[in-house]
Amino acid sequence: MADYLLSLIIFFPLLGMLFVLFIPRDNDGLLKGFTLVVSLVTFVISLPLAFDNIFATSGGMHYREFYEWINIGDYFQMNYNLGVDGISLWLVMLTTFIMPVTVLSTWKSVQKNTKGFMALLLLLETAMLGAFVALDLFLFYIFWELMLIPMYFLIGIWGGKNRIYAAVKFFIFTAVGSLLMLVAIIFLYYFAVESGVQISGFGVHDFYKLDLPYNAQYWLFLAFAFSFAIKVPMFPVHTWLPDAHTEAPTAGSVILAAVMLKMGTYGYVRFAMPLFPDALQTFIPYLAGLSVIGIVYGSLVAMMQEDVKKLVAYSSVAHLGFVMLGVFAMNQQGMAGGIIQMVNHGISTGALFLIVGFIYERRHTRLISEFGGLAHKMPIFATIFLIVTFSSVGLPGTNGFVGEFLALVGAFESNLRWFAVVATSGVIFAAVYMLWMYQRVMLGKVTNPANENLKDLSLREIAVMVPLLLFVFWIGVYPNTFLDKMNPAIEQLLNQMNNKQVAVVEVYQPVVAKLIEIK
Amino acid sequence: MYSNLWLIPFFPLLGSIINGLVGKRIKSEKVIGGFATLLVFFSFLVACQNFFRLLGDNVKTHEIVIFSWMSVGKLQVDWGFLLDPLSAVMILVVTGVGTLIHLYSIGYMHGEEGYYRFFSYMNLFAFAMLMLVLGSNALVMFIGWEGVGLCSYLLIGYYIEKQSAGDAAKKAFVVNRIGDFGFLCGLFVLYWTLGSKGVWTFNFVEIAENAHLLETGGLVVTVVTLCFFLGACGKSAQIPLFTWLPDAMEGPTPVSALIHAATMVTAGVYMIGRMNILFAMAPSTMLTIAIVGAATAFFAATIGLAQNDIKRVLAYSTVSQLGYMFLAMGVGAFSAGIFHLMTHAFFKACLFLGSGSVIHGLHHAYHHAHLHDDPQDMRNMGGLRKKMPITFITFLVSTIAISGIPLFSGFFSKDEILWWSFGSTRGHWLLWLLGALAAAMTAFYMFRLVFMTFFGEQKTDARAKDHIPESPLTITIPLMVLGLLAVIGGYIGVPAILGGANHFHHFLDPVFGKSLHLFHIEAHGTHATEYTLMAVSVAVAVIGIFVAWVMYIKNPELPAKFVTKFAGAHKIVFNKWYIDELYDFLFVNPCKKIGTFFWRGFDVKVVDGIVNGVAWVTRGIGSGLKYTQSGYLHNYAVAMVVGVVMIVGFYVFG
Amino acid sequence: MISVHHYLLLSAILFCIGIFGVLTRKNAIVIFMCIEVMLNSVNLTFIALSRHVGNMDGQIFVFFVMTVAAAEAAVGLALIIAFFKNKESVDVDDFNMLKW
Amino acid sequence: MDANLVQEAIQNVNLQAIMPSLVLCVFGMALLLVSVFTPRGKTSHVAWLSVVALVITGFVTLTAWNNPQAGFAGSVVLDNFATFFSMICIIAAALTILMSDEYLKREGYPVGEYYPLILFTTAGAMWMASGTDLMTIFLGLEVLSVSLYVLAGFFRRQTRSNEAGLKYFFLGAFSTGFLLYGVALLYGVTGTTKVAGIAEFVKTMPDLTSNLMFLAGAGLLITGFLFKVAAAPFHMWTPDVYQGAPTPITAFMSAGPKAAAFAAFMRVTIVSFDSIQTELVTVFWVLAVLTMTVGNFIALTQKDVKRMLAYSSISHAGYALIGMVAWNEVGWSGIMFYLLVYTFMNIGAFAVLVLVGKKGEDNLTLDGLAGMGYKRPLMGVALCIFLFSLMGMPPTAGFAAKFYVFAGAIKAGYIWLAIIGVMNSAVSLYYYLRVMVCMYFKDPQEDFSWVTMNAATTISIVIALAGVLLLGVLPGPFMEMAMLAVF
Repeated sequence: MADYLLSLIIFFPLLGMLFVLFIPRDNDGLLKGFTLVVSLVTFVISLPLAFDNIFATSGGMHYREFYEWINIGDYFQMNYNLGVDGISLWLVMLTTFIMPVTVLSTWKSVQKNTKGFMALLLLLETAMLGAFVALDLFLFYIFWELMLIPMYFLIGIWGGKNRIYAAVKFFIFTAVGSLLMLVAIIFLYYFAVESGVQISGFGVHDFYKLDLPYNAQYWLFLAFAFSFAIKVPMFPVHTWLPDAHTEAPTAGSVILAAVMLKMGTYGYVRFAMPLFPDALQTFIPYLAGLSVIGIVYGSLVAMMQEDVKKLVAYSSVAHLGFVMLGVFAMNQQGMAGGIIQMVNHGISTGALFLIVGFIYERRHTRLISEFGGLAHKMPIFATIFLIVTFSSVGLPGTNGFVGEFLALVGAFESNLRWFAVVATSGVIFAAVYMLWMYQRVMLGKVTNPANENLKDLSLREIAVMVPLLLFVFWIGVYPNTFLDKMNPAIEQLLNQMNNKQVAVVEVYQPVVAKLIEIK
Repeated sequence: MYSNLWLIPFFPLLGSIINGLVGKRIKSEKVIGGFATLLVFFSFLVACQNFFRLLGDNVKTHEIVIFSWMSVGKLQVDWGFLLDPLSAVMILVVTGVGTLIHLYSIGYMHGEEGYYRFFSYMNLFAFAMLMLVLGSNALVMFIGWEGVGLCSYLLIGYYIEKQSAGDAAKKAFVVNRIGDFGFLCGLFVLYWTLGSKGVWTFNFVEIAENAHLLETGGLVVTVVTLCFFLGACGKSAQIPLFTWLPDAMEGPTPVSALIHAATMVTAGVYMIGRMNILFAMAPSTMLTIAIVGAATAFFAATIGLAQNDIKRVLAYSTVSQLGYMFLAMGVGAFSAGIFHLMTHAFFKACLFLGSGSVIHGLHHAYHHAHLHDDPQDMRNMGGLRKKMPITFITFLVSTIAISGIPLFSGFFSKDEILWWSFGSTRGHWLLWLLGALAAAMTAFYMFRLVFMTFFGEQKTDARAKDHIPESPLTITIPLMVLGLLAVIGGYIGVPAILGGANHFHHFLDPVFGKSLHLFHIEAHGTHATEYTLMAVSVAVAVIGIFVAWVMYIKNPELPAKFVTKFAGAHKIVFNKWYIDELYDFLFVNPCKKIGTFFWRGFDVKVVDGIVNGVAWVTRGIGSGLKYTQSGYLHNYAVAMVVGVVMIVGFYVFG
Repeated sequence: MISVHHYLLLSAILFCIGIFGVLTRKNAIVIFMCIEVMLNSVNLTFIALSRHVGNMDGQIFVFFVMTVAAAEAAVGLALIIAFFKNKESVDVDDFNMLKW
Repeated sequence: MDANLVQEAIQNVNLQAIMPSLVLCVFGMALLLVSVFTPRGKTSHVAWLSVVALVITGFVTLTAWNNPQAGFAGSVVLDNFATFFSMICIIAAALTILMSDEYLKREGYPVGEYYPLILFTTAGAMWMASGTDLMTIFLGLEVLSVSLYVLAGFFRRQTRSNEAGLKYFFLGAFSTGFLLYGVALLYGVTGTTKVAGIAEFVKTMPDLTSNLMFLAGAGLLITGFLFKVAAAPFHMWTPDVYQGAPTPITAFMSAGPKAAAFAAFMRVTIVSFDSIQTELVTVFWVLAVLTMTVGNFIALTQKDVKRMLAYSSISHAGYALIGMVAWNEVGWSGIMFYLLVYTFMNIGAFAVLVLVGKKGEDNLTLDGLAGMGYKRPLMGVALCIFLFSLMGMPPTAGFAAKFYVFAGAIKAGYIWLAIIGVMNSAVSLYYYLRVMVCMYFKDPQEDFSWVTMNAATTISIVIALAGVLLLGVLPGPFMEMAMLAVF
């Protein structure tokens, strides 16, 4: 069982999707129910990972699966190479966890083409899970790009008014970055081949062992970093995000925020940083600078938004700035903070998008000015919204604090101290924009007659939110459940990055020269 | 031994959760309020038990770890509680005053919408405050620190329909967050500096033990303490972050009493006390604190002179009194500061509750007469002492206490502070002077309040004035208890010069003694000086009272004349020195402008401009190129020939 | 003495005339003739070179070229006729429905 | 005459080497006769018989895998290379024929000659792939071209089709002139028209690389091939002809003949011109960039889907040319794999268009496709997959193919070319996405009620779909085959 567990987790949703295709298209309930069951089962299948104590003791890859996939002698080799460690573990869990929640949230909001919606959701889940556990760069790239397809349709078909622009922008923006990364991946492979290092396919662990000369690292890192930066998204390549988020249907926004953005940060942790440690040293100040700018910039822009969803989208930019800052701190605390903040952001921002979805379903508008005084009409909603707001603001005791705190501690310990000081000011801005929004939406008198008859959350909607709230407090109060299992992996990653000798430039320079002859 | 410590914060948390979840279903207000009060009272009992146990214990510092919170490499943070004399005093104050105010709220909040919500929040507040004072490391303290901020937000904004309440709540939280920013920065710098010397810790005990690793008076310790002080400023409403506290009076009065007078706002003082060793190591920070404290005491008092809203007067008075406490901390009178914190908790809570009682009565009367006058405006009051005798007496007692009249609690604590500010090795006579002036003003405006409210003729609308009742027992019992405490609370800390043993000081010695001793902080001077100063401070208080009596009882038209004569000064003071407007101008509006610019200017125009521009240019090139495809055979043939010529030419001549 | 170069030069000139004709003439038939000129110049080249290098491959090639040219003529004329039926024109400037 | 000589001559002939095309031609001629006796409109059986012919040919061709046959004194070789390309052409032809029958009936030309013509074209293409003498290559090219001229102008009452046929004919003949002139010059220098002979000759005479006649000949010859593969600036016939020709023929042209042209092009350049590879590669570099860019940029502005796909096919030729620039086994086998994949995905896309087109096909514009994804969900999904494959999105075959070609370029050190290539793919995303925007994100304007599914077209779509997915998920064996097919 354990031998195939990862494959099972990845492909179970795909299997489910195939079945969905055979359900009659007008049987709305069955479609949604079946999809819910599939996503729940996927979650259950993935639970053994979360309970496996091996992650707490060993930082390496577990649940390895390795099959030869494409093998054309010296020219090419790619493998079906999967594995999960303490870092990807929680992202996998986040994905499998957030999916049932998402499906449940579509009950009322998705009415047209349910079949397509559900099929795409499940396809998306497979792609996301695959990207998190792939250890072969080629395989990773396949899942990475595959993610774009369902999301493109989710935004484009079920999105808002400006959905076409948003969908196309999302697709092309992210694809441009990944295409450059593709060139870098191929280059890396042939570098390995030419330099005679023993490799099996595009296995990332083999590439870790490469001693790349600095000049090669420099460009390769740029290509990887650019691609991931778009996905994160980091300032200034973030502008696809507000559009995509705003136009996407609730479920799409939730998945986009909760999981897909994590791909970028995960990509840094797993690929861009450990593969090119020397170049990383050069770029850390710039990237950390961009992260910090992202925090302040995202917050300031979020503050002025008139659309709730756009506000949350910009707040994502700020939150992911914390993640990146923590990761770039390159120490245990920062890294752990970054990773747990990824999970946190998934939960909090996911919840925020669900919340926006709830009111959008009721009022079909997201303009802040349309609301006001909802707390009267929807007390349960108000409470949940409040908790999520404060989780997003990073109140101690909720998850947001743990992540931000660890990331900032890490940054302070590293030589990103001054960046960290500026980043810390983000806690002020977060309070400003979130509370201001909460006030304008929820507090005050009901001024708009359209809001008079709003119904409070239904049982189903509460059921959607409760699991998220549970984790808000769980991670806030006892993050050790998660930290314990991620620590060994982080330690191993850092050791590997720090112990790696500075590349012997002379030895491998000819290989680079051979590969980059100016022609 | 002290393993039941966790029960102290746990009870209110339990109450908060239960009331929050099922309170809505419970129809009986008594059950809700009674339950909440009872849980805080349980906490109080546990606190008492632990306090007395500590009294009899030789070891004065106890740390109880519940479980590990975060553990990442060398960063280890526990859910841990610390019981030492300082936190023992604090838990007593918090649970004791807290219980009374909960009890008071049962009656005061009668009939309000969301009754259960109120008590849930109040209990949550008690929980957070107890976490703050009990936390054994800076992070658990920070939970409480932010938690009280959260509850403050919730309770200030309790009247969700009121726009001003929402604004005030948000302002409170955001300003607090500015302070928290400082707190966090200080914490990080401290953690990193100590860590680089081999001690990675957030634990207070360990910090205190290893503080010697830092250079006394050095840059690091100064920066750290200044950062912490910024945090304290935010929480305790000191210059420049005091503006939220007066606005916070939008909340229900018990909230003002509990949070914005007795407990939360004193968290900053407590925090300085908790880390006294670090502060003692940074004389320049201490000086800053003293100056800020004195200035706040003075400055807030000036504003208090001219306010007409009963709660606002009290609010500025609180700011001013907090200034005193900071002055005390700044000159090294740590135990005096905590002492004043405690006495202030008694009399200020009593004052707020008293004002609440008045408001409650007036509100009742107005409601009865279907009027919409402002029940908080003192110009609508007057002569209430007959209508509300209990309220009046307790209020008067507390006012006397705050004015620093001998034999009342405020006298002992305030006097000790003034003495230290003059005579301490870290004091200065100018600090004393500011403090004394503030004391005079305090006496003046507090008595102005008493005179306007309880004396003179009744200025309440005729239709309402006969319907002002005395408040019910749930309200008056806390008033009486607090009034009593306001009188006698000072006797545990009677200074030696007045023949007392200053038990309070000795009790706290395990916490503060070390730093006082190590850094030679002491107040020295002759008895004569001390007596003189005492006399002076009493004298100015009496003068203040006298002036108030002249202006508001003897000669009620005097204030108006005064106002016209010094119109400019009055306007400035009345409008709180235009600080809010200044902040709007300096920070709020620029932030909004920058935000808008970033969004509409940078994001939309520049970044998206480039993105869309690239797309536009690409399409443009395409549209241009497509006309090469003219449809004419000749053009195609020409293109081919050109291609052939180029290629062959390249081969042949290239 | 007429050397192989003369033949080559002549055929090159013929080839260029053919190209020039294709580029300038408007009548489809004339253009087709110009293409035939090009092909025939190639044939001339082949024959001259065949003689020059001394094997028969070039001459065989010419047979194939001639055959192919005949086939092309059949197909080409058929296409021109079909077009003429529809448009009543053999002017190449008239077939520009498809463009851009 | 000496009996031994005759014996030797007969052995030299070795019909095995041309067996596939022989089978095809025999079938073609037989079907031509059959179609004479077939009443107008009853041509289905001719179509099916052609498919049978192609299947048989396919099996015959496959017997030559790893069993190379040379014939006609070495002017024809049926090696792995030829087999691979022949298979591409056979697949292309079969898929085309499957989608044609209903189409011809709808458009009002249900005549039987159509199918033999496709078979002849295929036979010509196979000759091109297996020709090792410029003479056989030329013959194959002309057999292919002459049939295609007819097919492009097949709708003889339709001006558009006439125009396509004529333009193709004139420009094709024109380019043939250049090609022949090049052959003649090469013959003059080397004294042979055999590909291997030229290579041999060049090897012995290293200073040939500065021989004007040789270089000019090589240049002209290559030009002729570049016309057929539609590389810029010889691409200009493509959009017009593709747009005007009957849709199945367009599909066929973009896959089969293009593959054949690449086959001959590769064989000639790689074998004969190895010594001047530096110059060649430089030109290919420029042409590849130019071709990709022109194709993609103009495609951005197209409203007619057929014409858009024509421009897209130009850009794909550009991607394939990257493999030539790489000048290594990965690049070459990359081209072969690319063309195989392209056959499936492009013909698949056209097959869907055939199905949803109205008579006259005026509705094959972006607006005409609005909402098609909802009205014909299965067809919509299929078209989407083909388009994603054309974009190069994993896990479709298009991605594997692009990956392969770019890998060749990077292996050879052409990082910049690879970057330009991927950036071009990024540009291409836009117009492919736009089709999907119309299909799914816009509300239907047409009612699509005339679309009747028919078995044959559906089969071709399904086969193409299977190919695209199979080659995308398990490209290994096919890449390996391509690798083995490189000589």
